[in-house]
Amino acid sequence: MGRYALHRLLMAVPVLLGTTFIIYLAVYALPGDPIQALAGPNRMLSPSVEQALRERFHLDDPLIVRYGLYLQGLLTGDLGTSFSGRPVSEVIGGSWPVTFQLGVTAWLFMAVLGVLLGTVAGLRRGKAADAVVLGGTTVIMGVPFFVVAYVAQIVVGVDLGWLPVSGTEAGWPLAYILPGLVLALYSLPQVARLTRTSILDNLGADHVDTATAKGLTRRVIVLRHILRNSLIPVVSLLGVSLGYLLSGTVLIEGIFNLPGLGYQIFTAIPQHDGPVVVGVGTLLVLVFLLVNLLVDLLYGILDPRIRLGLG
Amino acid sequence: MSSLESLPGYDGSAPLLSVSDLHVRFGRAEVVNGVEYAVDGGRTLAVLGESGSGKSVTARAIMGLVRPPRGTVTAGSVRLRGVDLLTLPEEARRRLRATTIAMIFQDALSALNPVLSVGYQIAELFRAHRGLSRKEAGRRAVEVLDLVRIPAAARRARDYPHQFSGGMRQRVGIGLAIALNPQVIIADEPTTALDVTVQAQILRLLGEIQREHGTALVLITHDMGVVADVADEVAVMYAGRVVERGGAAEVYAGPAHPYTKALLGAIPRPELRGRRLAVIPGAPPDLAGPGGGCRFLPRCGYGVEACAHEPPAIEVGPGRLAACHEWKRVAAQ
Amino acid sequence: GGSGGSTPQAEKSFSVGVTTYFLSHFTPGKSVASNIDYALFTPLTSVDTKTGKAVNAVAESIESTDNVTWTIRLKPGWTFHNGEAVTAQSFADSWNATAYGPNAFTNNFMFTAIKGYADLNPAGGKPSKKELSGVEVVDPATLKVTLTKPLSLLPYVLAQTAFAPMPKAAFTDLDGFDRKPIGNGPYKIEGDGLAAGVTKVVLRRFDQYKGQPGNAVTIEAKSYQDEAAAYRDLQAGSLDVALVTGNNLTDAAARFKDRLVQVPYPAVVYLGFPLWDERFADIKVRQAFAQAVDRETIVKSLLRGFGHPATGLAGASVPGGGDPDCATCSYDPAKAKALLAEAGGWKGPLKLWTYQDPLNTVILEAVGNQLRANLDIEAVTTQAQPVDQLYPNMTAKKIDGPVLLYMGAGYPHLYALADQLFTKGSGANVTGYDSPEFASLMDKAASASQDEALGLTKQAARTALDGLPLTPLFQPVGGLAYSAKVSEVKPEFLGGVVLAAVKVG
Amino acid sequence: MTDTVNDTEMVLEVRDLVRHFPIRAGVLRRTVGVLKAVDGVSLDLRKGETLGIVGESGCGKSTLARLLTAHDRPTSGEVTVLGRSMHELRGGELRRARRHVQLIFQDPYTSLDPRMTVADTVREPYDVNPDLAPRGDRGRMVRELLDAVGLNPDHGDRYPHQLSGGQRQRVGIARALALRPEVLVCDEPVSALDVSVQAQIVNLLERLRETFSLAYVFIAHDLSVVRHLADRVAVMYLGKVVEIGTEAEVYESAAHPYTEALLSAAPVPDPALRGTRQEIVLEGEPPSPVDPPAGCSFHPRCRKAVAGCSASAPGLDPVGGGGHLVACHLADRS
Amino acid sequence: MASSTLVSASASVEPRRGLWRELLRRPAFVVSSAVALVICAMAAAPGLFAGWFGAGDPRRCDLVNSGLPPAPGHPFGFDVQGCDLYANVVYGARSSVLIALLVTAGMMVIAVVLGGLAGYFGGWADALISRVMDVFFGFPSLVGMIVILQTASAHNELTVSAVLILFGWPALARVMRGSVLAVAGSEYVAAARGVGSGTTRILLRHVLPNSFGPVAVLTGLNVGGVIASESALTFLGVGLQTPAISWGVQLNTAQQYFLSSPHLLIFPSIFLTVTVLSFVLLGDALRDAFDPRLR
Ligand SMILES: Nc1ncnc2c1ncn2[C@@H]1O[C@H](COP(=O)(O)OP(=O)(O)OP(=O)(O)O)[C@@H](O)[C@H]1O
Ligand SMILES: Nc1ncnc2c1ncn2[C@@H]1O[C@H](COP(=O)(O)OP(=O)(O)OP(=O)(O)O)[C@@H](O)[C@H]1O
Ligand SMILES: [Mg+2]
Ligand SMILES: [Mg+2]
Ligand code: NI
Repeated sequence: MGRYALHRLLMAVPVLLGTTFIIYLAVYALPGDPIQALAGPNRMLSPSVEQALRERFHLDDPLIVRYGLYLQGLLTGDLGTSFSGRPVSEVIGGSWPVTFQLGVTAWLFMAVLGVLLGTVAGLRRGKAADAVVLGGTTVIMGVPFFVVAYVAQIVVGVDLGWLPVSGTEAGWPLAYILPGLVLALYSLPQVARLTRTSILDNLGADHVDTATAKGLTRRVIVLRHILRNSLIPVVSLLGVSLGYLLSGTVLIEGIFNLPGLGYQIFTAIPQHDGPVVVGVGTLLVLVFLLVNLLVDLLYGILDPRIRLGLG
Repeated sequence: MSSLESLPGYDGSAPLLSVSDLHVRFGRAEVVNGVEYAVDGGRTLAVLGESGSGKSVTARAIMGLVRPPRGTVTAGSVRLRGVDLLTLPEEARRRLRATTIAMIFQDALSALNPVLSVGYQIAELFRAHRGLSRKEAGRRAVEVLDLVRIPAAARRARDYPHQFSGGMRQRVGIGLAIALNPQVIIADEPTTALDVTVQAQILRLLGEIQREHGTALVLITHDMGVVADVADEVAVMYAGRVVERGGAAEVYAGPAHPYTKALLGAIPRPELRGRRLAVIPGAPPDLAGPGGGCRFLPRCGYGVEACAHEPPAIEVGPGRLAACHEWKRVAAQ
Repeated sequence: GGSGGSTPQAEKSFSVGVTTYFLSHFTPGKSVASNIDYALFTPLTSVDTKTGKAVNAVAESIESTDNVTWTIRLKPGWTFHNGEAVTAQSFADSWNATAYGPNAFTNNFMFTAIKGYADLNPAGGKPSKKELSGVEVVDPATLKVTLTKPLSLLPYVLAQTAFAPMPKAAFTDLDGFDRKPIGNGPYKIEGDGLAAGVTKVVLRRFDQYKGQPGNAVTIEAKSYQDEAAAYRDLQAGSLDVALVTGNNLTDAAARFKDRLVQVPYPAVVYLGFPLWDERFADIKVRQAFAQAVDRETIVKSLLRGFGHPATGLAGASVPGGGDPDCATCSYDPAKAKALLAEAGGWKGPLKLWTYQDPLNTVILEAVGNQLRANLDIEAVTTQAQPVDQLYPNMTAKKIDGPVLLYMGAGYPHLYALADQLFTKGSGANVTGYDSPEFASLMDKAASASQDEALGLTKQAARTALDGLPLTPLFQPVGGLAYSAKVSEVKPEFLGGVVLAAVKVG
Repeated sequence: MTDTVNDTEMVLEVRDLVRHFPIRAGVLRRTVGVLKAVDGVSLDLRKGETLGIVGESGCGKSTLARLLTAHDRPTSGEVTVLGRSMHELRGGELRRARRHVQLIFQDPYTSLDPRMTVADTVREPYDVNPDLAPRGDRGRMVRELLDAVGLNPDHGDRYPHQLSGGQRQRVGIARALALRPEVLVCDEPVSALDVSVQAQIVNLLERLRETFSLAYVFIAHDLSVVRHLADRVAVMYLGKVVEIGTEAEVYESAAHPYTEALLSAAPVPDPALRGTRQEIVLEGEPPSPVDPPAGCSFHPRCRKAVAGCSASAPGLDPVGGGGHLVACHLADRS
Repeated sequence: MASSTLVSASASVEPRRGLWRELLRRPAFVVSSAVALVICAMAAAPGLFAGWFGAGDPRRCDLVNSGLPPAPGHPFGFDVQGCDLYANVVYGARSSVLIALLVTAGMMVIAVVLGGLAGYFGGWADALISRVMDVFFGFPSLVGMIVILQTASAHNELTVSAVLILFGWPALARVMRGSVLAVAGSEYVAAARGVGSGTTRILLRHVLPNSFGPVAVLTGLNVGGVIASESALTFLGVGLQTPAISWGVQLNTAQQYFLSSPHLLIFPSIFLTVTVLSFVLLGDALRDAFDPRLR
C-alpha cells in the first residue's frame, strides 16, 4: 500500500506541474490590464508607479520568462508575491484553515445527510419517503445555490437568528454550519441518489438473503450487510465530489464572508493576481489528488476484493 | 433443540419438515402452485426438476425469504414438527433460522458478503443466537471452518470470500448452515457450480454431517446423478408443482409421471452413445398464463381428455405419489 | 445585539462593518482614505462634516500669498502612537516616500502638483532624487511647500490620508508598517493588524490624542466582501454599524427607521459619451440622449428614492454643488426625439457600456429601456466589462457607445470633480473632452482665493456640461444603519461613519 | 480455399500451445510471476471429428478455447487452421480466417447482445462478411439457420431476455454456424442448462455435425456429455493435457490417476448402483497455476504418487497402441 | 455452470412493439415529455405564450412599476425594470433551454467519445484521458470557468455553453468509461468480434447502445445543474448579462431584491424546477424504453 501511495504521489507531480502552467497561461491570457485592475474604477495611477509595478511583477516579460521565474522561486520554496504585496505563502497560510474547516464541515454534511437520505429512500423504495428524497434532491439540483445561500442566510441567520449569518468569528462548528450545509447541497443529490441505487442493488443481493437466513436481526442486516456494502461506490463519489466542493468554496466563501482560499482565488482573478491564482489553484488540485488517494486506499480497506498495487 | 418445543402447534410425532399446499406468487405468476413434501430426521429428500420449476422459490419460502415486494406466499403451510412457520411472528421465526432450520445457497460467492471475512460471517451466528462475545464467537467460527475441512482454518478465517476457491467457498457456505446444528438443512444446488471431484468432496461432507447429527436434508438439484447417489426420497417438480414423489430407487426404476420419465431419458448414458437423447419437446409453460389442467400437457406424449383437469396427487405405490391421470400407462412402458 | 463579546463589559466598544478594500493597506501612500484610515491617521487638515470646509487638524496654520508657496505650521504636542513626536519631518518623510516613483505607492499621483515631483518620477530610468524639492522642513514645526502652479484648494487636498505623516519607525520596516501602522490618529491598532487571514481589526483609543478624542474605547472593524454581507450581519445583530447600499436601503429604511442615516455621496453617476465616435459628434444627439433619460423615475422607482436626480455635476453635500448647472438634465422626451430627428435620427444598433457591478447593470438597463422607448432606437444592448478591461478600452477609444460611470470627488470640492472629469490628461477624463475655455477657467479658480474659486469652478463646470461630453444622472445616496447600542452615527465626507464620533451606550 | 480439404484432412492443429498471464505488481507494474493457464498443449482435429476436453475448473479449458478461436494470442506455440497459422495473421486476413473456427460460449445469458433481436444477432456475421451472402438473401438465410437450430421464424423478432436458456444457446449456435465454419469450439455449451434442455442441444450438435460435417472441440466438465459426443477425449490438468485417447480408451481404460479420479467421482444416475462404485475422492485443493508443484503437477493429490513423481514431469507418451497418450510416470507403457 | 434463478422460460412473448407505442404506454414519459415539449415550444416561440395575460412584450417596461407584486393582467408581477415578469419568464426559457440543450448534447458527445475510447481501447489512450479527467476533476471548475469566460470576448449562449461543456464532460465521461469497460469485456462483444465484426461496428452496434443507459440518466439529472450553473456564472459576473433574458439572469437579479420583491425569485424558480423535473423523468423514461429488458 505504501508503494502504491508513493506511485500515485509521483504521478501527481506532472499533473500538478501541468496545472500550474495551465493556470499561469490562463491568467496571462486574461484580457484587461492588471495595473488598471489594481487601481480600481475611480482611482488613477501615475505613469511612474505603473512602470514600477510592471517591473516589480515582471508584467512586461514574456510568458515563458515569467513562468520560469515562478518555477525558480517555487524550487526555493517561494510561492511568489501577490499584487497586494503580500507573499502568497502568507495569503495561503492565512486562508487555508478557513477552507479546511468549511470543506470538512460540508463534506461531513454531504456524506452524512446524503447517505442518510439515500438509505432511507432505498429502504423505503416506492414509499412517500423515497418520493420526497428523489423529488427534493431534484429540486435542489435545479436551484442555483447562491439562491439557497441567500435564503438560508435570511431565514436561518436573520429571521430565526439560530446561526451566525456570516464570518468566521463564531468559530468551528457554529460559523461553518450554514455555509457548510449550503455547500454540501451542491453534491448532496448525487450522493443521496447513488446511495439509494446502491442500497437497492444490495437489498436484492444474495448475501442479504444469507444474512436473513442466518437469523440476524433486521438492524444488523441493514447496518452490516446492506449499508456497509452499499457505501463502497459512495465513498469514491465522495472523493470526486471534493472537487465540486472546493470549486463551490469560490462562491460560498464570498457569500458567507469567509476569508478562505476560494475567496482569495476569486478576488485574485479580476486582479490578474497570477501568483495567488496559481498558488491557490495548485494547492486545491493537490488537496483533491491527496484526498482521492486516501479515498482509494480507503476503498481498498472497505472492499477487500480490490487489492491495490496488484490490480 | 432450542425453542421449537415451546412454540404453538408443536407435535413431537409430526415430520421434522413438512410443506403442504404451498403457493407463491410473483406478480401475476403463480410460481409455486401447491407444493407438498416432507422429510424426517436423518433422511435426504432430493427435489428434482428443471430450471424454473420452483425448487428454489419453495426453499426460500420455507426460510421466509419470499416477502413482498419480491413475491408473496399466498397459501399453504410450512411445519417444523407441527409448528407452522408461516403464521409465526417474525421474531420467533428469526430465532428458528440457522438454529433449527438452515439453508445452503447455490452460488456461494454471491451468497457470502464480499466485504466481511468468512470468519466474521460465521461468528455472527454465534453472536446473534448464542450471545457469545466477539472473541469467543471468532474461536467457534474457526472450529466450524475446521469442521468443514478448511485447511489452516485459523488463518483462513481472516480471509475474504474471493480469496477462496469455489469448493472452499461452498464449504464455508455449508459451515454457515451447520454451525448451530440445525435439525433441517435445505441445500439449494450446493454443487451445481462445482466440478465433479469437488462435488464428490462436498457431498461426502454433507453425508457425514447428516449421519452425525441426524439432520434432515432437503437437497435441491437437477443433477440426476447426484440424486441417485445420495437421496432417500425424491420429489420431482414441474411448473410449480410436485408431480412425483417416492423413494429414490423406486422412482428411478419406474417413473410414474411422463415428465420424470422424460427427464430420466434425457440423461446421456454410455449405452446411448451414437443415438439421439430423448428430449422433451416444447418449452416450459408460462406461469403467468391461465391455470387449469395439467401443465405438462402441451409437452406430454400421454395426453388424454382428462388432462384438461389438473390431476391430483395419486398414490401409485407405497409412499409414492404421482400427479398424472395416465400414470399406469406411463409406468407400464 | 452588539459584538462586545470579546471585550470586557466595562469597556465601551462597538463593531463596524467595512469592505475588505478598506483593510488592504494602511500606509498613507497606499491608503484609500477610508474611515479606518482616518481613525488611525490625522492629516494636516480635515473636512468639517457640517460645513464641508477644510479646517486645521494637525496644522496650526496653512498660509500662502500666491497659492504657490505655502507655509504650514504644526500644532505642538502631537505624537504618534509610539510616542514619537509628529514633526514637519514626519510629513516630509511620508510625502517623499509616496512621491518616490519606484516605491510604487498608489497615491503617488496626488503629488503631481508639488514641485520636484518630476525628478522623483522621470519618464524613464531611475529617478535622480529621492526627495521633493518643493517640500522643505524649515524647523520641526514648520513646513514649506512649493507647488508647480497655483492651487488655492491645497488645504482640502491635504485633508486626504495620503498626506498623513509617518514616524521614523515606519521606514525600518515598511511592510510591517503597512499592516500595523503607527499613526497619529484618535485610534491605534491593537494586536497584529492586517495579519494573514484576519477578518477584523481592533482599534483602541489613543489616549494621548490631541484632537477630538474618540468615544468608544475599542472598535472592531470587521471586513466584508461587500456591503450586502455586512448588512445581513447587522440585521442578525452581530454588527453595530454598517454601510447600506443598493437595494438593501429599502429594507433598512423599514427595519431600522430612524437608525438609518442617509449619506449623500460626493459623487456623480453619469453617462459619458464617446466623443471620438462620429455618431456622437453632433451635440444635438448628445442633448437628445441626455433629455431622454427620466432621472426622477430612475431614482424614485429603481433606487427607491435613495439618490438625488442630478441637476449638476455635484450634489448639495459638496461645496459648489447642488445648483442646477446642467441645462440638459431635465427629462423631456418630446424634445429629445425632436433633437435626434434634427440631427438626422439614429441608425443601427446602440450599445451602452458600464463596468461590472450589480447596481450599475440594473441602472444601465433602465437607461437603455428609456432610450429605446423615448428615442425609438430598437436595438439597444448593454455590456458590462470588468474595470480592468473597460478603462483601457476607453483609453484606446474602443468603446462605441455611452458609458455609465461613477465618479467620486477626491476632496470635498466641486473643483475636484470637475478637474478629474474634464481636465485634459486626467485619468478619469474618459470622454476625451478638451476645452481651452474650461481649462483657463479652472486655472483661474486654482489661483484665486478660496471664495472666488468656488464661483469660477462652477462656471467652469457649467461650461463643460454645456459642451456635454457627459450627462450627470444622479448623485448616489447610501445609508448608515446602526444598532440600538450606539448613537451619534455620522457620515464623514466619503460616506463612511466617523468612527471617533460614535457613542456607545 | 476450403475446396481442397478432403475428409481425412486436419482442420485444426495445435502445437505446444502456451498461454501465460503475467502477474504484475508494485510501483513499476513489473511482472512478478506468470500464471500458466495453458502450458504446452498439442492437439489435432480432423474434419468431422469431435474432440472432447475435460478437466476441473481452472485447468485452462476456456483459455485454450479462446486461443483456438483467435480471441487471444498464445505466448508461444501455434494454432493452425486449414494449414494457416492463425497468430501470424492480422487485420482483415485474421477476420477472414476466423470464419473457419467459431466459438460457442458457455453462458447463453451473457453472450448475446441484450439490445439486438435474435434475427439481428444471427444476421450480423453476414453483415460484416458481405461476400458470404448477397444482401437480398440474408433474411432467408437467417430463417434457414434459425430453422436448423430448431427456432421458429417468429423467434427472430425477440430479444434475448424473452428466450429460455436453451433457446438462447441455440441462437449462439446459429450465429456461429452462419459463417459455415469447419470447426466449432464449444466452451461448456450445456453447463448452464438443465438436463432436458441439455439433451436438446446435444442432439442439435450431433445433427449439425452430420449435416455440415463439422469438427467439434467440445469442452465440458460433465463427463457423460463428453462421452456421448466425443470421438476422442483429452483430459487436462493445470494447463496440460495429461491424457488423450479415443472415447473408449479414456473411459474404459483410463491410464492417468487423475482421469481415474475424475471418472469415479462422476455420479451415475442410477440409485441401484449406489455404493457399488469405487469412488476416489481427491483430497486437497487444486494447486495454483501460478506456482505449480514441481515434477508431475498432480503428484500432491495423487494416491499412487511415488518419490520420482515430484522430481520430473512426465511426458505425454503412448500407452498401449494407437493414439492413447498419457503423461504419467506410472503408466503401464506396454 | 452458474445457473440463475431468474431463468425466464416464459413461452408466450409479447410482440415486439414500436418504440413509440412503447413510450406512449408510460405515464412518466407522457407527462414529462409533454411538459418538456411545452417548455421547448416556449423556448422556440415565446411570442405564442407570452401574451396570454395581455402584456406580451418582455421589453415594454415602465420603470414606475419596478418590482411591484402581481397585479391584474400581470399574474407574476413586474421585474425591477418594471417589465411584465410573466413575459420575461416565458422569454427566459429560450436562453436557458438552449444552453441546457447545447451543454447536454455537447457534454454527451465528448463524454461518449472520450469515455468510450478510454474504456474500449485502454492502454495509453485511457491513461491520457484519465489524467486529463483528473485535472478537470481536481481543478475548481468555477475558477476555470471564470478565467476562461473573462478571456472570451462575448458572453452569449454559445460561450457560456462551451465553458460549461468544457468543465462538465469529465463526470459523464467517467461514467461512460466505466460502463464501456464493462460492456467491452462482455461475451457478446467477444462473440461479435468472433464473427468478424470490425472495431467500428462493435463500438457502434454493441458497445454504445449497451453502455449508454447510465449516461442518459445522468444527463437527464444534469439538465438542472446546467441551468443552475448558468445562473451561477451570471452571479459571478461572467455569464449572460442583462438585457439578455434568461432564468439565470432573472434569478441573479432577483436574489438582490429578495427582501423587497420575493416574487422575482419565486416565479422563475418554479419554471426552472418544473423543467428540471421533466428532464430528469424524461431521461429515466428514455433509458427504460430503450432497454428491451425493461419493456
Ligand atoms: N424474485 C423473483 N421475481 C420474479 N420471478 C421470480 C423470482 N424468483 C424466481 N422467479 C420465477 O419463479 C420461477 C421459479 O423459480 P426458481 O428459482 O424456484 O426455479 P428453480 O427451480 O430453482 O430453477 P433453477 O434450477 O434454475 O434454480 C421461475 O419462473 C422464475 O422466473
Ligand atoms: N485474462 C486472464 N488473466 C489472468 N489470468 C487468467 C485470465 N484468463 C484466465 N486466467 C486464469 O487462467 C486459468 C485458467 O482459466 P480458464 O478460464 O481457462 O479455466 P477453465 O478450465 O475454463 O475453468 P472453468 O471450468 O472454471 O471455466 C485460471 O487460473 C484463470 O484464473
Ligand atoms: Mg434454483
Ligand atoms: Mg471455462
Ligand atoms: Ni499504478
